[in-house]
Amino acid sequence: MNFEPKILGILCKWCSYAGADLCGTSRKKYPPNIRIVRVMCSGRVEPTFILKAFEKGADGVLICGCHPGDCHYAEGNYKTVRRFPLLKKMLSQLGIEDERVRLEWVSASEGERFASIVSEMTEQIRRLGPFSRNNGGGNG
Amino acid sequence: MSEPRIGVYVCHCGSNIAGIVDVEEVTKFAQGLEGVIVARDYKFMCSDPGQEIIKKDIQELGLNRIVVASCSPTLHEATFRRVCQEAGINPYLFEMANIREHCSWVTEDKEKATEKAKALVSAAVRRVIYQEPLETREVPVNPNTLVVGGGIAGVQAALKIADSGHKVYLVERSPSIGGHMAQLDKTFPTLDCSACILTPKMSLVGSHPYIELMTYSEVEEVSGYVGSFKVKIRKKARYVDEDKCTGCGICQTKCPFKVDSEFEVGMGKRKAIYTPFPQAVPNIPVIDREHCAYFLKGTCRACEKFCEVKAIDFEQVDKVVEIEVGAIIVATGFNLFDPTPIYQYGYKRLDNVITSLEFERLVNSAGPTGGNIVLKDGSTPRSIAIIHCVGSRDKNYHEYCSNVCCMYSLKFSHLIKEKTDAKIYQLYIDMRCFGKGYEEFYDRLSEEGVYFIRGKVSEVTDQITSEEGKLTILAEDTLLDSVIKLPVDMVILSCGLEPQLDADKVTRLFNISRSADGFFLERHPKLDPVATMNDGIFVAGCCQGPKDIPHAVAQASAAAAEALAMISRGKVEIEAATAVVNEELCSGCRICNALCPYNAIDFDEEKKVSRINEAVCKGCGVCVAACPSSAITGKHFTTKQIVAEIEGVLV
Amino acid sequence: MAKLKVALYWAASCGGCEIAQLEIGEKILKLAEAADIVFWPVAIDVKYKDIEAVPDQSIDACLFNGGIRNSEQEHMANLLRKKSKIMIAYGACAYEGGIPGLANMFNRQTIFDRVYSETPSTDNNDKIVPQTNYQVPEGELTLPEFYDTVRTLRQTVDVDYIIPGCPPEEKTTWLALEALIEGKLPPKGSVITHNVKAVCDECPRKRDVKKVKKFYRTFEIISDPEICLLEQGLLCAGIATRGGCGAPCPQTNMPCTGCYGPVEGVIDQGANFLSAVASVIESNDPEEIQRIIDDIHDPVGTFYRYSLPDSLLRRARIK
Amino acid sequence: MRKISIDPVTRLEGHGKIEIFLNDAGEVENSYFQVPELRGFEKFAEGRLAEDMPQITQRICGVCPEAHHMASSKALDDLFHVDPPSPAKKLRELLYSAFYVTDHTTHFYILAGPDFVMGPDAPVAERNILGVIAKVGLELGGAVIKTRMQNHHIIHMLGGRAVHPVFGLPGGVSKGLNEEERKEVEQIARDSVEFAKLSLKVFDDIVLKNKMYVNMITSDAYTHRTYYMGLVDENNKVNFYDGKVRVVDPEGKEFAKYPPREYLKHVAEHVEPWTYVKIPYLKNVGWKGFVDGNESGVFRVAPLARLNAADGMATPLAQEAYEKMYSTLGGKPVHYTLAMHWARLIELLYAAERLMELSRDPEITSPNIRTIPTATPDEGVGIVEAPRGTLTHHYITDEKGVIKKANLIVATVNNAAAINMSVKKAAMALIKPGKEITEGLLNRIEMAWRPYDLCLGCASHTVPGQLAMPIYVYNSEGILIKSLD
Repeated sequence: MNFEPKILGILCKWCSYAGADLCGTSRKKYPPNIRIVRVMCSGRVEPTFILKAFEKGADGVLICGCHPGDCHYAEGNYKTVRRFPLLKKMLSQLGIEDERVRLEWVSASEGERFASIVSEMTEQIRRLGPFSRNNGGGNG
Repeated sequence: MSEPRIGVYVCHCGSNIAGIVDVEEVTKFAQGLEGVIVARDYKFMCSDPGQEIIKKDIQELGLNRIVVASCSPTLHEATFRRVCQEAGINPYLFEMANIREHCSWVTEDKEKATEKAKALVSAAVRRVIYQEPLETREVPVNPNTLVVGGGIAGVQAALKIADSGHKVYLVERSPSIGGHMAQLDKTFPTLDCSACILTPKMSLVGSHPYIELMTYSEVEEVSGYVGSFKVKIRKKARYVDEDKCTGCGICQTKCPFKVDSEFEVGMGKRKAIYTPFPQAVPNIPVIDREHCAYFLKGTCRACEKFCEVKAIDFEQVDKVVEIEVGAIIVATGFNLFDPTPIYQYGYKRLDNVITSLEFERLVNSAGPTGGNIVLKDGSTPRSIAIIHCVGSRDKNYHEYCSNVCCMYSLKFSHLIKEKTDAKIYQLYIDMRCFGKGYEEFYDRLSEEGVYFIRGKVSEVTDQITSEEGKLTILAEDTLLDSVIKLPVDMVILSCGLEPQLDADKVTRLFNISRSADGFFLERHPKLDPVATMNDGIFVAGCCQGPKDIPHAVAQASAAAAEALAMISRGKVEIEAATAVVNEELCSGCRICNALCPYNAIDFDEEKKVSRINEAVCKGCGVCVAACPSSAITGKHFTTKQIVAEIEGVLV
Repeated sequence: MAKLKVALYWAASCGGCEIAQLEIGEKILKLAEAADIVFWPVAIDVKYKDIEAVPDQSIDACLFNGGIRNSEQEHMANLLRKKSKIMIAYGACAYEGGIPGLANMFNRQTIFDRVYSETPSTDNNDKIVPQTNYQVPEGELTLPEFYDTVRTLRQTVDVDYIIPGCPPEEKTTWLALEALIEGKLPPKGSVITHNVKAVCDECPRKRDVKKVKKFYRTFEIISDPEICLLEQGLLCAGIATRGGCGAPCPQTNMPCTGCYGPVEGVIDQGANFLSAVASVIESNDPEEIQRIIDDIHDPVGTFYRYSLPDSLLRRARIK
Repeated sequence: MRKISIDPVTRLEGHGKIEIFLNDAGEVENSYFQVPELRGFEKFAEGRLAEDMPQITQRICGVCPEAHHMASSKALDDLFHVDPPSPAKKLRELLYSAFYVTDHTTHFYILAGPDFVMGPDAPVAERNILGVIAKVGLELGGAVIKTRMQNHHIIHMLGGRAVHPVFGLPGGVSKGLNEEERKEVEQIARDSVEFAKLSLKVFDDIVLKNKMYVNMITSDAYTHRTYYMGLVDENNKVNFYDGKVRVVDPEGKEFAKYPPREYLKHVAEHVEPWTYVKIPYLKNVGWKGFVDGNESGVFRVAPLARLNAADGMATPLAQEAYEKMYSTLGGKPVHYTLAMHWARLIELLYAAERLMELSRDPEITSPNIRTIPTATPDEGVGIVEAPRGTLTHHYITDEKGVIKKANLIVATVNNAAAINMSVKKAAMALIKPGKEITEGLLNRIEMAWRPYDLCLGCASHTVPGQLAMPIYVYNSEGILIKSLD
């Protein structure tokens, strides 16, 4: 089937967004399924953003931040490191597959890496099929 | 919030965007979005005529929000914000959709690229509706500067600033400024005498009207923020009245107690009352309580008896002074790697295995041997091995290259050649002679008949003795690809440079960070090499990473320039997109308190709410995302704005 | 001024809300002066038919408690909305789905399987399950249709006001009724409580900077009665829960479980609670962090105890 | 073919309804008691933390949350293999006794009382608490309100909240009692004992001294010979909080006596397609349909059943009252459904006396109220006597104490079969061809199930005693001809 996943990307301004920019300037191609939103730091990402994305029809969410230790704000991404696993644990409890939500470290120099992450994730989600609030039954 | 009147401008960027994205269609799409008054496309929005279009529309159509769909904001956000400002719209009411780097340049499929561009535009449009005007705030800059560390870097920075007629506090923890450079003999590659070029600078510092020198002092506390730091400095008791002391030195001659001299790295002695070295600045001795007979036994006071100006004061106590400065330059230097743990090299175990710094003193005419290169038994060595990369480029100790060892090792061979006819072996991994005149120096030394052996030394032993030497070096010659045994009389370990042992304490003190190697982290390795993550605090010299004197001096001058730039402007802009606590909603749960990397959040015990010091806040938003009450707003990245953007990209 | 006409109704709830309404005690007389309770199946013998008969908008206010679990409740919600000028969601179940909303982790099939076949005391070899229409020899019996998903009142009909709590504390109930009686209701959509701030604002425990190395379960420790429970490693929802209750649970040495719903303006209570809790984990080492959150065994039941149907995801996905 | 119809009629009402079908002759053919609601706690308990059960499961019923809270806390003690310190157990029982006082008071005066005080034929408008107060006097009315308020206060004091307390934990309780509070409790207990005594006197004066009522109580329309179940202490005395489950047969002989853990050997649940509630019966007798007698597994719970299943009451005054009831009604067991009201008042007295004992217990103010569990949790069963009958909570967890399976047999539900039967029997006795069906008549049918103090808050979630359980009467063509709702 030719299902085109919608993937939300939330990227930190300093490393990952710049990495995605580099990806562009060096004309690396990756699937257009990802839509990028910029935040100052991956530590700004509220779990609400990810849930909101699914509510609004995203099929996957990719969070990118500076590598641990490289955070522009010294430790912002470590807060992400704390929140993300707990959020993932809850999402899996709610039946959301692991592949749909990813956290990756992408530095400003890793345009290549960004492209491959996006391509890989797009394929994985294409295989999973669309996200839907499936209640497994017929009614309500 | 006034009814949004949005203008959307889609850039062709020549064919960069238009070649893939159907800009006309994107423009048509934008036209249909809620709140959009006008949508246009143009060849180059960033060009003057492009900018004119926006200004004209703002004036004629009364637009109050602008979206430009073009390249990455890192390129032109500033440009278009300026355009808005000039046309009378607050720059924060502008939003950019990146349809080049994130779209046309990374996608081949024209249809999908156009779809994506639409999504990005709709996101920007929805977001901009919720954006609010922000004022970039400025704070005044206190014209005084604090320089921490009196090595060559600190000295250089202090002088540069002071010469411009601005006050500098120079704080050094040892009794004299000068740092490691004062211990060196000659300097590579020019071989001019270290003392000769350093001491004039030191005495300048000592006498400079704009420099307040605080030696034997340490920074204890730093508060405030860029432009107005408050710093507490502890002046340790010298037991010598600085105002009375004439520096005659009689006290030192009369003092009956001898102690190993730190300056001579244990190879020479000093008294219990001492100045580290003859050219010390200030030339005022200190009494070292640990070894002073009076402090130990309660008797002696010889120095006091002989001091004509009555400068000795056993009653002196530490003083804590508080100063206010606008900028701080941290130049706390390095620590020489201690090779004792590398057992197989025999340091401290075998006679005549010495460190590079010990050799600097040994070869220094003002040093313990008057500059004679001798073995422990007083005889002159006939062969000397210099082992490179001791503690550097070594997974077990420091992975990084210490930058200077190759060059000072070469310098050593030359100095040895000058004074003895000993055979010299350089055991190196790679020769790194990258600086100006360095390679030439290397060539010159090769001609002087120094043996260069490429290979890492596996062991230094005194078990295999032979005619030619008391020590034997076991190493692999990777060029000959054979194991070699070198009999030598003396082994010099070219130790690497490592962060000061208390560097972590210093990072906490100044709230700056360290890179993986433990040296202080600059804001950007290339474009911002002296600033730190903490505005108004700069780094210079080896505390930021191993470097030779010219680089340390250069960086110090750069740091001085940074500080002076702030001073001469008189004010600094601070982040406008900060976080603020809504006290109407804050329950005082204190979740956010420990999260701020800049300690910008404190708790009001009276009102039981948390508060953010906007002057210190950098707007990372970590606290915003953590607040369970959503009581913290991250300006320009509010939850409303980001959620609107998310809804927008997912249309 | 004419007496107000007030209706009270319950759907998928436990009856605790009715008790809470009775708990206003002597104030009930004040209410009786100002309002005629035209419909209150608990206490007053008025028939549904009468309600269907009254003109639309003729009831001034309806206090509706309980979530929407089946077709009958949905019907009544719509009926009462039609008849009432003001629709008030009373209590956690009507507001957010409440604890019965945790059923959204499953669906009708899995619930029926458990209740009518798997439970060890059940004797049901012929796999009988209740039918919405069933022919007995004497005629037909009907039952309402049981839905897969519990919905909140707001997801079913337009709601004007919310009175939170499981059940609402007496003072909260009265705050709303008084406003109703005196015609001093806040703007439409308001959640009516004494406090817009989180429970911490009302909690007498001492609070400090939060750094948590281990999360404990209520039975694992005897907590210090003076200090913030979260600081002691107990997952107290007070930080993420609207106040107005007076923080009774922390004062009984038990963590708040979040029954008053999100703080004013919060999009998703559970998400905020989760984010805050994770943020104060005192470690930057992924392995250690993983070990620490391994002690949180039921994130959904912890962070969405009362609010799963009202959360952004509303329910678990079932393959 | 006569078509009787009583306004109002609606098919949507009710969280419990009764359907009565007449045959061509106009006699009662059959009747059905339906519970049209389910929330599935047994399912969504899965994945939750065991220790959250006392708070989660009490949302089954906001009328008797304390009962679920206790059953659940006890199941957790068993699950975690932990024995709470004796002060903790006493505190639980203290709160529980206070709850019993409020609950039995509510039922007798506000829900059941009107039938007797005002008489079954009194107009609906008067058949309510206000009517009762008017008749028995404001003083008693005030005492009713006061007793409820005071005992609710005790629940609030210990449990933290008036509805849905939060103090039960595996191994104990979260909050203790200080001396001032204890004094307060003691005072309330004293008042409550007096109130209970007064209530029994009221019953004596108004009911027992009225021939018509006594005849009604002992009439066949309101009689069923069934098994009875209740919790008893080591002396086979009635106990609400703890002990073994005892079952007696219609002759009053002990049929079974078992610890909570063995409940599955004795109780099973039957499923009917026309109601969401399951119908428990005695496994070792078997399901024979909605019939009584020794051969049918149908059993009854709640006050009368508890008294029938026990050998007496553990407190002196209650024991007196107990003996009086049986001597008056001709010995044990008593099969008269309406005697349930009397039994309830005897229990009210017991609860008040027990409250008194506990409030004076030297241990009651001890700070030793928690034992921290150390063993690995696996499986636990907790049984208490809810006012409406034997309440069973059964959990199975993983080694972390996360619920894998849960099973609940809720108090009221135990009477499901009996209620069906009682309604049918009353209907058959009262609805006769050619005889007009008056409201009083239908109220007499209601009186057949009201004694069970039907808590559909538990079965589904109605509040007990309200007229929210409508009665529908259908003719032989299945056409609704009359209803009382």
